Amino acid sequence: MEGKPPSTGNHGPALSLIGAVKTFGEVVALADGRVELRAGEILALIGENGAGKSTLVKILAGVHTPDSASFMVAGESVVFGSVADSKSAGISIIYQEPTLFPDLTVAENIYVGRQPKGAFGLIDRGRMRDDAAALFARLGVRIDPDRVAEGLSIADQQIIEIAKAISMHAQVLIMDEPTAALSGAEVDRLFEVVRGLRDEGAAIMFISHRFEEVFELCDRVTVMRDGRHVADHVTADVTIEELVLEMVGRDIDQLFPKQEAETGVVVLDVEGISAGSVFRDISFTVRAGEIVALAGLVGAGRTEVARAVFGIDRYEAGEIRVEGRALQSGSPQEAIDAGIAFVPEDRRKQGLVMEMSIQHNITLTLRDSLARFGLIRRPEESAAADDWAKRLQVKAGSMRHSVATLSGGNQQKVVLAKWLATNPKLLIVDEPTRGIDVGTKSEVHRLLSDLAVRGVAILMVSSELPEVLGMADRILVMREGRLTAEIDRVDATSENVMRAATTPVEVSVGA
Amino acid sequence: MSAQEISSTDIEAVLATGSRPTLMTAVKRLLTAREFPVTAALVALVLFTYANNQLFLSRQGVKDLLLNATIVILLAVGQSIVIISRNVDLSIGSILGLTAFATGTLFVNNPDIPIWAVFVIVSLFGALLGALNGLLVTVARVPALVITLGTLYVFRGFNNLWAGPTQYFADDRPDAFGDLSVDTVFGLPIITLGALLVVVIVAGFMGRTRRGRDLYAIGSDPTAALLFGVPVGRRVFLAFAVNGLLAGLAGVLYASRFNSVGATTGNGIELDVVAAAVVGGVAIFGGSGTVVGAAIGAMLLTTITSSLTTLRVDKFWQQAIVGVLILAAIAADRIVKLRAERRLQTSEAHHG
Amino acid sequence: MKSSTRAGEANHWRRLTSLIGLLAVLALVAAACGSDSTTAEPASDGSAEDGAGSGDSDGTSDVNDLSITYIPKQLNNPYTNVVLGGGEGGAAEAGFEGIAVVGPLDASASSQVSFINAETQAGTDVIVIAANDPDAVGPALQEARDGGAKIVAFDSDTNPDFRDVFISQVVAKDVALIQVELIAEQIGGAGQIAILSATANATNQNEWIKFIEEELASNPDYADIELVATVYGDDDDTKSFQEAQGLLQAYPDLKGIISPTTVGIAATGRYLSTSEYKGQVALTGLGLPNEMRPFVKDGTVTAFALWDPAQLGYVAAYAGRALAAGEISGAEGDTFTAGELGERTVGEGGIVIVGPPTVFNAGNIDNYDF
Amino acid sequence: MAETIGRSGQKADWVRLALSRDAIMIYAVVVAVLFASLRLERFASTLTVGFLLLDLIPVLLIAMPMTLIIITGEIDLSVASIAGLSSAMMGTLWEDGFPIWLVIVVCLAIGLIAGAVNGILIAGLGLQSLAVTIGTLALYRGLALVVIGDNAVASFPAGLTSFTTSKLGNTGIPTVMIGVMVIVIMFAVVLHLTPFGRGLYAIGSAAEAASFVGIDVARVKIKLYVWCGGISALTGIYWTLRFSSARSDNASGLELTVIAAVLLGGVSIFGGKGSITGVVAAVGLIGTITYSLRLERVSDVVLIIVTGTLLIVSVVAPRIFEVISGARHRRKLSTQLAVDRSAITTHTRSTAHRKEE
Repeated sequence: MEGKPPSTGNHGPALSLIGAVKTFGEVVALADGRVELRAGEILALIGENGAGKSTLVKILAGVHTPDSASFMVAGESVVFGSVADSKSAGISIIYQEPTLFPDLTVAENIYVGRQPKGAFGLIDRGRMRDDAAALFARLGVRIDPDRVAEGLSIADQQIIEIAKAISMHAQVLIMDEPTAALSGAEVDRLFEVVRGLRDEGAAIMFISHRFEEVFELCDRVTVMRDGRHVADHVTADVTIEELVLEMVGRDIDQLFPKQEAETGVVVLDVEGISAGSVFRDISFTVRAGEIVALAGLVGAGRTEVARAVFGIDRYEAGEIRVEGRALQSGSPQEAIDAGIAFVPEDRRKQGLVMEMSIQHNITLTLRDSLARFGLIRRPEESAAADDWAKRLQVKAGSMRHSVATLSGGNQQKVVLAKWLATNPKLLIVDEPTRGIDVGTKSEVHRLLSDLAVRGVAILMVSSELPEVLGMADRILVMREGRLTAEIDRVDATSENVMRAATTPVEVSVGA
Repeated sequence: MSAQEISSTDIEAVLATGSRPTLMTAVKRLLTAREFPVTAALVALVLFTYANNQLFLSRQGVKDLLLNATIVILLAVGQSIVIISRNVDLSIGSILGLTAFATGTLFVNNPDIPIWAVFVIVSLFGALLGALNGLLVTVARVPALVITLGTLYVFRGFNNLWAGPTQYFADDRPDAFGDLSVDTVFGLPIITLGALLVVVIVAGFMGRTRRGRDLYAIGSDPTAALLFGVPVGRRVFLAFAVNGLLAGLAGVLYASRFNSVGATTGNGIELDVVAAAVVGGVAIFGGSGTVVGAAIGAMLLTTITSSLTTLRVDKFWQQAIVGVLILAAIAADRIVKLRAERRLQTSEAHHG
Repeated sequence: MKSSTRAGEANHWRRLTSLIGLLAVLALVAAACGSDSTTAEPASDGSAEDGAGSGDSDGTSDVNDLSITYIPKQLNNPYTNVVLGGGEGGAAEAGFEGIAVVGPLDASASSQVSFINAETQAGTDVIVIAANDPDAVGPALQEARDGGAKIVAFDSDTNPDFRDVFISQVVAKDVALIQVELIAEQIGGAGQIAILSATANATNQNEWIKFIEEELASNPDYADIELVATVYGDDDDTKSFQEAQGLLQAYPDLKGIISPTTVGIAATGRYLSTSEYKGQVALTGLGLPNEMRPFVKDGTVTAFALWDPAQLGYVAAYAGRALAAGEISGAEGDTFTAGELGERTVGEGGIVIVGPPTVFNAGNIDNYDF
Repeated sequence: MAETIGRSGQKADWVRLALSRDAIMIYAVVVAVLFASLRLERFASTLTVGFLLLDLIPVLLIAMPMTLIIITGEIDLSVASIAGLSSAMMGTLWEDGFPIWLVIVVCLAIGLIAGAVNGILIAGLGLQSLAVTIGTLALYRGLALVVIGDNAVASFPAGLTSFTTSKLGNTGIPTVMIGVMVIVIMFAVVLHLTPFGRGLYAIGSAAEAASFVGIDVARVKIKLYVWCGGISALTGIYWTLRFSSARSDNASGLELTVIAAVLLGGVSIFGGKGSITGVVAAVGLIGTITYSLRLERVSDVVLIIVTGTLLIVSVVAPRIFEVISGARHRRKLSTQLAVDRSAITTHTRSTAHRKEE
């Protein structure tokens, strides 16, 4: 550990893990994990995808037992055989994807395995409910402790996860990308709560891909790369560029290499579509060579509009035309036939068939065109898959391996390959760089930009403001199911986008 | 389970005062409980049959209804524990057969054996068979449907091997044992009272103990349960073992109630038992439903047979009606769920 | 790159174990086959001995290595077991070299076919079968006959086209009459009665029921007896039990039940003896004395009937012997000697009657053990 | 990195093929047949071929659509009841004097309708297939009882019934086997070679991802259930003619046999995995074992124990080995890594980074 940074807490580390090794079969997930958390301090853990962060978190959580490690909690050497061991050591984890039980009530979700007991050792439901209500009151949120978790927004689910951590009086709180699915205001509220916990003496580890959050919230930062610990810094003493260099091990030339593209004819023409209370009266166009971003808070209806355009969801009123031809509502096949491609937000569930081979994933969109007399031509299929994998530089052992063996970034490339193979006129990308590493992120951005130059119309849904500002020719802002602003690239600032996303403004939206 | 029903004003009231839900919400809760449709169907069926034939609810009639339901209730309660944990046990009929025959064997080979000892030994035997299922499912981490389909065959094979053509009859067993399913207390047969006690205990276990709630958590989301530190393997194992135990108990009661036990006892009952749990509102993919619902479901399915006979409905229609009932139960459950979802969506949209 | 290849190998190893596992199971099967062929031998030894002991059957000395296989409706059924016990004894006495019993574990219509096929292939000389369905086994039996086998139906007949003789318990009408007689006696000659049968397709049951109905309709002595329902317990203990229950509830004035099947009568007996209907509702039919003894003793049942099931199997063995030896062809009027039971004659339609039914009651039931 | 794909990939393919689940099932069948032929004197005969295949046909037929359905992550327990219903209809209509071709057409139509009802309830209304088909299992069998009651109809045209058991020359192979093979090949082609089949795997492992590439998941599933209903009805017709007996309880209990065979054939109950080859081999294996035991007059008790054990072993054995070998690899690797690590700390950190994934 180079240059011991000044400690904000006044005693030894609350948790330290040194020399952690973890392998899965032949895959080395963690070769030298090292992390040190101190009470009253927030540590950021950053690294590309596949750097070993999640494995490290799972070791701290007791999900995985390291093959070897020196592991101390509160000054005592520990070995976790199970999640329960980790919990009883005062470690609480908030995972990237909230892990609530949809059928259980909110209160029970908070107290699973620790429900307060009453008479005869039976669970005291009343007390459990009251305790949960008290927790929410403390966090200043309104969630009914008695409702089932199914159907809660992601933000509410994160709040419940935090309430759970608080209720456990956790000495160590680890948050694995808690903000990935949150909107700005929700992030602010989360940070407030986290700072409060820190001030009460908790040791907190915060994992994020968003540098601005790291700098805003964290006291120190630990960088990992390829399963190894790379460096520790005090946040105030380091710059984004330095961190990126350490994470990637090489220079990233440009984060958002936006090229100027010539805009052509109107490819997508959306006219006054509505779907219940989800979105209302949405009209916009996307031209060839143009990147249009749909911005707004999570839950504003952006993804829903994108899904409706692609035919996944139905809409009631209005019309969607591609190159002047009207599309039928609710038919993805027709959208695909019309030349639309869709890279969905949830890669694992919507973008890929995880158990299928890389090859078959890529050719999934081509399955009909690769067939002759109704039968898929195998050699042509391999050729097409190899070609697209090469074009997008997918790094894989064998095209026949399951796509689950790839890193997040490479998986996203497979999704893109799959869709680009259809030679689309309009590419819809929903959170194209969520949860992928910095290196691949810039590759994806360059790719989108290239496509625009080649005349593809691109509709991008993104929660990352820098991405929106950096990539889009035009920004459409949504709020509560309505379009509230249309801002040109030259006029766009984070302020006016955020204002349109958060406050009701009288903006007339022209097509 | 019915929290969706509570309007936002109720939420605020609860939050503000921290008080228990009001009478109104309690009534709403009752009406939207998963057990409500099946209970209503049962009540309607019984009343309708009674209106047509008063004998249906005579002393003997009630006793018969209860006795018929008793064994299926025990099996359905056990099965629902397993289903709630997102598993299934198809070997239940074979376990029932083995344990019923074990009961007969015990009495024949040890005429002086105390009855309670038989209950204990055979229930433990059932638990052992259930534990074997649990072990295979949890240790080998393979789907319960495949494993228990396998043990369905294996257990049945061993039952045939063990029993051969031997059957034990009612008079091979002490009269006091047979009387358990004859004598009544306050008009309720003793074994039914026993089964009710089991339902209460298991309902308490599933609803009000941490282990029981863990099973719901596992069924709701097994991955989350693992991340949560719920000892998934141990809990699922427990579910199978308890299911086996209850099947063993049902086996003993079967021997008390029916005339003969032999190689074919319990064949083919597994799907009826799963059907009873499903009709009683236990979601086939785990996480929700209650054992009380399953018990009522079992009661409904056994009652419908008696009721159709009593009503002199052509017996050929009976099975078809049972089928329609099962379909209606799952469709009703789905509709309730869809409506609740829609309500949630709109309410969320309103709150922004 | 390397790692993935190695992971692949691990996968192969995993598959190799499946192979080993499968082979282990196959070995188990092999062991099962092996063990059985050894157990089959002592049985035929025994038969040879017995055949020598009872050397009084004169005409059969020229055919000495005949084989006989019994295919009952279902294995592991107590009634069947008594029948088969008689059959195996008879076959040994009649001098069969190879004696086997095979059959399904469930009594479904089609389940007997593959057993018949296997016997056809084994070149069994005599197949004795109690058909679950008179027609379903037909084509398979025909194939067996084409291969030279003699077919003896017993207990439950096949379609007459497919067998040489049928060894019937008794004259079907006698069985029906005796049951009507018993029930009339027990209910005092008037009132509602019902029938609880086995499966809806059972040939023998349906024939008896037909005769019972005819007798009730035609005999003026039974004018006051009304047959209100026929229900089917499928020869399943639980089902029969509940059908009995349903009958009593649906027909509150029911005076008596006839159950012409051993499973049905025992289940009904059990229900009656544990309910308030005990002593109120009469029960008779065809039952095994060992199963019915407690119900006769406790007063639930006054009297019931049955032939000696063992004789069915016994006579079937001798009939098979005579057919295989070419002594009889199954035509009406043929006669053969059925061991200690003496001479039997093939009646109309190739039916051989074994003997009159016995009525069992509290006075004589302890004299029987089957 | 990319250039290594081809060569090492090819070699791995060869090994993988030889040790694939399908291949293992085929070895097992070959071993079982060889063993039976050598050990049982009567096994190696054309009679065996005939009887064995006739017995296999119902399971083999229904296993085809069942494989596809299970690959999409669903299940159909009502198949045997549909077969029973079509058998019952066949008996009733024939007795009522309808021409046999019309009877067969109507029975097939009823199967298709029954399948469509399953499909609509499952894919249309989004109900769970396990629960729905337990319901229709009771319903269709119940309707069979309603249709034919306690009758058994046996008077089918002799030409037709003898055709179902007739053999091709003296090969012992049943004539109907030609039709069955056509159906099997059709299903194999559909599953393994067509875009539709590819879609089934996608639906089974990720239904949402499948719908995002334009697959109409509900329609595909309904289609499968309709096929399944049709094939089940066809099986019911075959059953009726082969045993020349139309009864309400025909083929009862067949559903579990079929599912056991499909699962033994390596189809994952969770969907997304499996092949027709494996399933056909599994049906063959069960059939061979069954028939061998019958020939040796071994009680069916042994048969059901063996069937159950096979099923369990086929899923548990690989898993147990996985655990053992996993532990061994881990031990080996961690010692190796410990050496690596000490080497690396003396090195600079800017070692060229390797991506393990």
